[in-house]
Amino acid sequence: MDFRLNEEQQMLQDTVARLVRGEYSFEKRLEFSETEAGFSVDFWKQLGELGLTAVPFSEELGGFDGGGVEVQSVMTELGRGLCLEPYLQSVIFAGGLINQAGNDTQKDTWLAGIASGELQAAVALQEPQSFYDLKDVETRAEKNDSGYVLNGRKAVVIGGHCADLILVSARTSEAADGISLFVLTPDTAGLERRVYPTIDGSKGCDITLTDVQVSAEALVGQQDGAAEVIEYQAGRAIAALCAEAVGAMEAANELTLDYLKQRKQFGVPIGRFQVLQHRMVDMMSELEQARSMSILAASVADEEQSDERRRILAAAKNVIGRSGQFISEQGIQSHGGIGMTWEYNFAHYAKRLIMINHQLGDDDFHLEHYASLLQAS
Amino acid sequence: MDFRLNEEQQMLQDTVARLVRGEYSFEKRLEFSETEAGFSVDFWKQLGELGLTAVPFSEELGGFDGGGVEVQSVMTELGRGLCLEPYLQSVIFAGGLINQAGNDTQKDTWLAGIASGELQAAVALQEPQSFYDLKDVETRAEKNDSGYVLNGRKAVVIGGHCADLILVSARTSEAADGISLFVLTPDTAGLERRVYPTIDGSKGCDITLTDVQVSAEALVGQQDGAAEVIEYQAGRAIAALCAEAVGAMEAANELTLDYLKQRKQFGVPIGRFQVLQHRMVDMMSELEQARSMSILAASVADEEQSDERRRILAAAKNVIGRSGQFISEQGIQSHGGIGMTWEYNFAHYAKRLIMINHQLGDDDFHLEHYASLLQAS
Amino acid sequence: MNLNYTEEELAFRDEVRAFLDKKLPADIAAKVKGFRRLSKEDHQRWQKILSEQGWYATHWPVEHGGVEWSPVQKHIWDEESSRYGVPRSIPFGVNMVAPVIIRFGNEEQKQTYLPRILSGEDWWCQGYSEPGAGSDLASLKTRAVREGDHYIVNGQKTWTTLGQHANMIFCLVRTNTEVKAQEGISFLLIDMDTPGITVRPIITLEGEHEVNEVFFEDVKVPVENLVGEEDKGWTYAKYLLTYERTGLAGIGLSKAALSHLKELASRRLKNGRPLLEDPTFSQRIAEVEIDLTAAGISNLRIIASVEGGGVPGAESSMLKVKGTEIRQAINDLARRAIGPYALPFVEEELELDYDGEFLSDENAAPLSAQYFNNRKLSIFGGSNEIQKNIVSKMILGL
Amino acid sequence: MNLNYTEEELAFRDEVRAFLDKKLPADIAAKVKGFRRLSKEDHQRWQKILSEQGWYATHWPVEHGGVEWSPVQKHIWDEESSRYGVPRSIPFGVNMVAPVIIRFGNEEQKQTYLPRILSGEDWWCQGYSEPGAGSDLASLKTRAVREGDHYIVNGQKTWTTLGQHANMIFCLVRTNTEVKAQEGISFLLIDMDTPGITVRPIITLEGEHEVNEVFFEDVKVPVENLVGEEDKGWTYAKYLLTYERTGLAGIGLSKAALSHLKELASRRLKNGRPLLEDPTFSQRIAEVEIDLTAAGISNLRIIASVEGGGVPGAESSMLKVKGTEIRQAINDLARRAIGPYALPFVEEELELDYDGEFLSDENAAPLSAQYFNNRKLSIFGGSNEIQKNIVSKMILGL
Repeated sequence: MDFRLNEEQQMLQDTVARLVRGEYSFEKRLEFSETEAGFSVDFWKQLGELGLTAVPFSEELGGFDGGGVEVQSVMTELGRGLCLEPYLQSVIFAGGLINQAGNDTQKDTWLAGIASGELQAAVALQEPQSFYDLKDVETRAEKNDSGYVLNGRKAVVIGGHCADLILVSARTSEAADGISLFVLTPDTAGLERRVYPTIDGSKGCDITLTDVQVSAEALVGQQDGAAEVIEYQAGRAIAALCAEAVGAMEAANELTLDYLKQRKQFGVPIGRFQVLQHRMVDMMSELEQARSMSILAASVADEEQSDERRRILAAAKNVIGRSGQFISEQGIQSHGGIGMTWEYNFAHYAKRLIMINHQLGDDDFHLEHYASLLQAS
Repeated sequence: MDFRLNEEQQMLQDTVARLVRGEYSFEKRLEFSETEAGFSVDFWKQLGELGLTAVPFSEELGGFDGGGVEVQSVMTELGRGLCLEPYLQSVIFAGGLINQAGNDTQKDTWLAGIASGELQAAVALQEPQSFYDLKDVETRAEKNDSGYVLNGRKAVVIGGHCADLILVSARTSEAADGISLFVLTPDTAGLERRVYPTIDGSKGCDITLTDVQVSAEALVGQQDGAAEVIEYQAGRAIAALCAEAVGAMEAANELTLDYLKQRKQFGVPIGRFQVLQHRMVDMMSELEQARSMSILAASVADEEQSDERRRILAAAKNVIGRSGQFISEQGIQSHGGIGMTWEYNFAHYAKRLIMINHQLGDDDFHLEHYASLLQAS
Repeated sequence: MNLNYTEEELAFRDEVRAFLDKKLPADIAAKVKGFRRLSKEDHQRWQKILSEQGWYATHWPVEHGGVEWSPVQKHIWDEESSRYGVPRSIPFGVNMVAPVIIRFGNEEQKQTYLPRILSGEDWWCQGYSEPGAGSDLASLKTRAVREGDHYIVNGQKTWTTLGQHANMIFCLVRTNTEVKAQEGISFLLIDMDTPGITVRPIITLEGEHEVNEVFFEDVKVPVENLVGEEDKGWTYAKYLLTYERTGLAGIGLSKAALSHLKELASRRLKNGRPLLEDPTFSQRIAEVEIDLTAAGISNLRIIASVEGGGVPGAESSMLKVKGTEIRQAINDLARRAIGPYALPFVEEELELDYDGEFLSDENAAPLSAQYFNNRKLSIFGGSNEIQKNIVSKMILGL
Repeated sequence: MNLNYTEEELAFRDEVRAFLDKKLPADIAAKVKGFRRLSKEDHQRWQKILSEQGWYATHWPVEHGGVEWSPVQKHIWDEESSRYGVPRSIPFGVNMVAPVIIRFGNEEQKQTYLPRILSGEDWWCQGYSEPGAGSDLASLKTRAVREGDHYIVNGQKTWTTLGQHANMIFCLVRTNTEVKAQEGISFLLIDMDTPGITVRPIITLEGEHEVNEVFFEDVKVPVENLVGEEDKGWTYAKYLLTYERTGLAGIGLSKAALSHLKELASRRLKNGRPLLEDPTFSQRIAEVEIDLTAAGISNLRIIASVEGGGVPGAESSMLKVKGTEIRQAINDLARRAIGPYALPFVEEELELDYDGEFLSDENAAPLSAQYFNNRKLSIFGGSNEIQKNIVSKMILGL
């Protein structure tokens, strides 16, 4: 049993950390957020050049064959820097889907680009009515002679506003699992995007598909066979998101702790007040729980699917959701007024952490999922 | 709008308070608890002589025609004194059932005795499988020429070990509501009791009914008609239990507050530690919530049945369950070791408060019930 | 004990309802109920209607143009206001500086300022907090030095709510540094147009401009703008704080927010069913509704006791804490109810006259922002920690 | 990073399992798993079996008869012990006084006491807390005054767990009142049969006799029973406290309790369905299981770090708090699971050989009592408040 990173993993993490420290000051982040892309195109390019967008892919694709731990190393540091780049969406989730289900042509055409960072992909799996259930798909794909015709609506596609590729799930059969996956380019006729900023400083869009004709080659994996693939890759994305959250929580707690030491009220640092001390301890303790679950999630992220993997990932996302909210809310409270302001760093960590709970299922959603997998012992 | 007691109600409450203070020291209570009855037969007699057991009954029965507020006045003081007498079971619940559903003969025979305190009654409504659902009745009553034959098991009948009368619910039809109510004396052939102490210092029993033959006169109210009556009277009992809980919480908080002022550690009263201060404030605040709900519950206890009454009573029992547990657990924690001991008063309040949550449905049960009655607004 | 309104109180409630039915502008009510942005003009328009009705200054004596409602009447007004979607009154003039002027000001100040508050001519803001003096208000540093007929004011105030709209500010300033912190403070009324005053927006975490910093650089304030005696300002401020605490629990606002939440939960789906029918979510709503019911009765108990001549004590501080926790819990649930739609933040959707396409649910737009913004509830107006300190002092006597 | 056991560790686990399969008496395991009462004889019988296996003194060096397991081996033992229903070891001799004697005692003390602990001849208890010195242990007042070859001890100890069974007690006593509180304390070993010692039971809230008061009246203790130097006892006590803290989180015990809870919930009904299938209850179980999973990994992280030569710091105090909260939450759920059956308390049902009729569920009997008894978890062994004070000192540096 050994919880230490090996030398390569440590080097990987240090590389990302250094990069983020150098390029991603708080002020710059605010600027990146206001650009059309909503992130730093330049930083994204650097990630690609350093091979970091290739981490989870095979060596043929220029990658490290990185597993959960390597992804965790990258994501934790991106989380600590509140980075806005679509690493999760493009590299982990979309890349993972094509990697798992795509045929050789699709891998050659798209995966290489995703791994090098030259292509940026997004996943369009949620719908207005779906809440967090990725099997709740009403968008339909009808087979015809030229391929498939898609109709429907996709909700909250983070990074979709400027993606080169969009992976869309659509119902191809009435069976609960009868879902298929299609890869679309945003210029496809009938695909419309409504772009918006998100409250945590990123950007995304809603997508309307009206009689969108795609060729049969746009189908990724088997027809009616996408449900399992999506579930598996969503699990990898959850593990990555947990790591991002842990990085953000670490930074958030450091800010709060600093503030407790420096801010004075009634003639003493506010960290002298026992209530604030104990609250800070609780926040550290929640972070420990989150860190443990991120480690555990990373350890199963690339394992074969099983109820045990499902349980661990649901548990991890549940813990991260709760601890993220606790650390955000209590951190704001401990900061007082300054924690409520745009111009101070903390609030942006809080917003990201709360929004992580709204991606890929919140703590309630995963608690329910875990409960449904509960075993009598 | 006026939350003050009127003169008579205040006098009533003062009378009970004085009586409890005089007769019910902590040491005496421990002694009462160890007697065969598990309460003070003498104190019970005094309650009768002073007309206090008649409070909710009509003037013909020697009563006050007391409503929810009068019952609240009595129960709060009994709760403050941790009194063990079966006022709730006999006067409020069993008395209420006969009062609402009994015919004139039954009222003459039994209710007069209950009102005077000469008869002590108990209610046997729960069963091993029923959890808190009083409609989950598997005990059966079959009609025959001589009346009814009862078979089944009744669980946790507080006060049933020494009751003169036991009101038993039994299924007389397959419809969910097809429940009837019978009044039995404990010497009836085929009725067996397994007596035990309860963890909060009282006594009760489980009851087995094996081919118990009762006459048709033992039926209280209409055949198949008891479900509504039981629900209504359980509601009155819930309001009374809430008042008892508020009395106990008041006393418990007073003990904790005293302890915080007197106990010294690190050279100062422990009440100087901010964490304990804020916790005490939280405990006071929970008590305020509980007090408000007890008042509200009292105000509807004797009103006509309605979803609004159901909601309020469920809400009240939910709040009392939560606040009682909070005040108990945090009170023990604030006391430290001494709060863990038998010989100190506080633990007995804690035990009673936690057990009140196990009578007539705990906070979870009532939350679920409330949620089922939730209205879109 | 009687939990019902008297005949007179019921009649008053009918009067309030009739007034709101007739006079509350529909566009304003729609903004309030949909948590949309209110403009300065909206506030002024509504204030004018209230003033004409004679119901604007509910805390003032009749002689100054007030209406002197009883605590129960005020409560009825609050309840109905929340239900109807009446804009929250901006308290700085009518409910904050005015009571101080009425109690401690001189005749000239009353004659000058009170009518202008009633008419809406003046929009006041509050200059209390400073960057170094939040919960520890008495440590404030803004200096006012007497020079002839003027005070020269230098320093900085912060968290000045809606200061961008104001033409007047009431300030606590330090006039004496030789004495204990609380004893050297004075209460000054300052015209925002005086040279040397700069207002700088503070953008709150969700992106709104609601609060400000106000900088004073050699600002000349006529001595007649001093309220009461020099160095006695702390007494007036404390008077005001007690005044302020009642109502901070925001029971009426929570009721309105809960009602909005339930409406939302009856439409938003989870597993194809409305959230209101989901076992988990409905229980979460149930719990907060129950807590709010209890807090509502606690509020009524305080009101009834004040009506009976009592003075609200520890209970109102406890209720401030409980009430803000409840409102934050409702905001949390509302954010949870919209699931992935918590992420998009289209600022323009906060405007009632927004004519773009709404995201899935037009009522979803303000909910994340509101959740973040209302984290302030447990910080401002005396943080919940400070409230608990106050209560523990009162009950522990320590 | 590798979360799996090594080959050697897996082999060790197999060895442990084989041993427990063969040697753990079924009646004892049944008592542990059913939360029944264990007698002194049960504990002694099991200790003898462990001693024969050479696995009793897992913390001691081999030269003294210990086995020196690695942190991971200890963890494996703890896990398997909980799963099999091994009685909790009574730590006062083997894990508390022994390490102090080994580290600070003289040769004679080692020769005298260690073998008697191994053989089970001595049953030790702990004399630390006093009525006036709980969380503030250093303020203890029990006096030991040197007179010739003896100390004369006067005073009172409290919360002495299982003192009724003990023939030896290790005490912190004050030998110097002239110096700072921590500096005048000594560490004494006292024979419980010495005249002047009285043991009085303390009955805990649920009615059990587990802890005691111990009174000392002119008790003559030979000076050779002093461990280390006079007035240096606080150093030894602190050494012991650090020792004690690991393991206080009770992860293994929580796992056993959770497993019991789930078994219970699969049998107890609500609305005619097992509680384990009830939406509300299953989510409550899920939440505590998730928290326990996380705490379990945190525990492993500490163990792995100690294995790697690290010293557990703030993490182990935080884990003590989290771990006790989790166990209390499990106890709370178990009590809730039995509904109305939380009330009856038939003490005799705590005995395994109870031959009366059980109430509805034979496993229901101890659950309320256990819930109340385990409120102690957050109080004893350094209350959770004290743990948080320690952590905040470590991380805040205040």
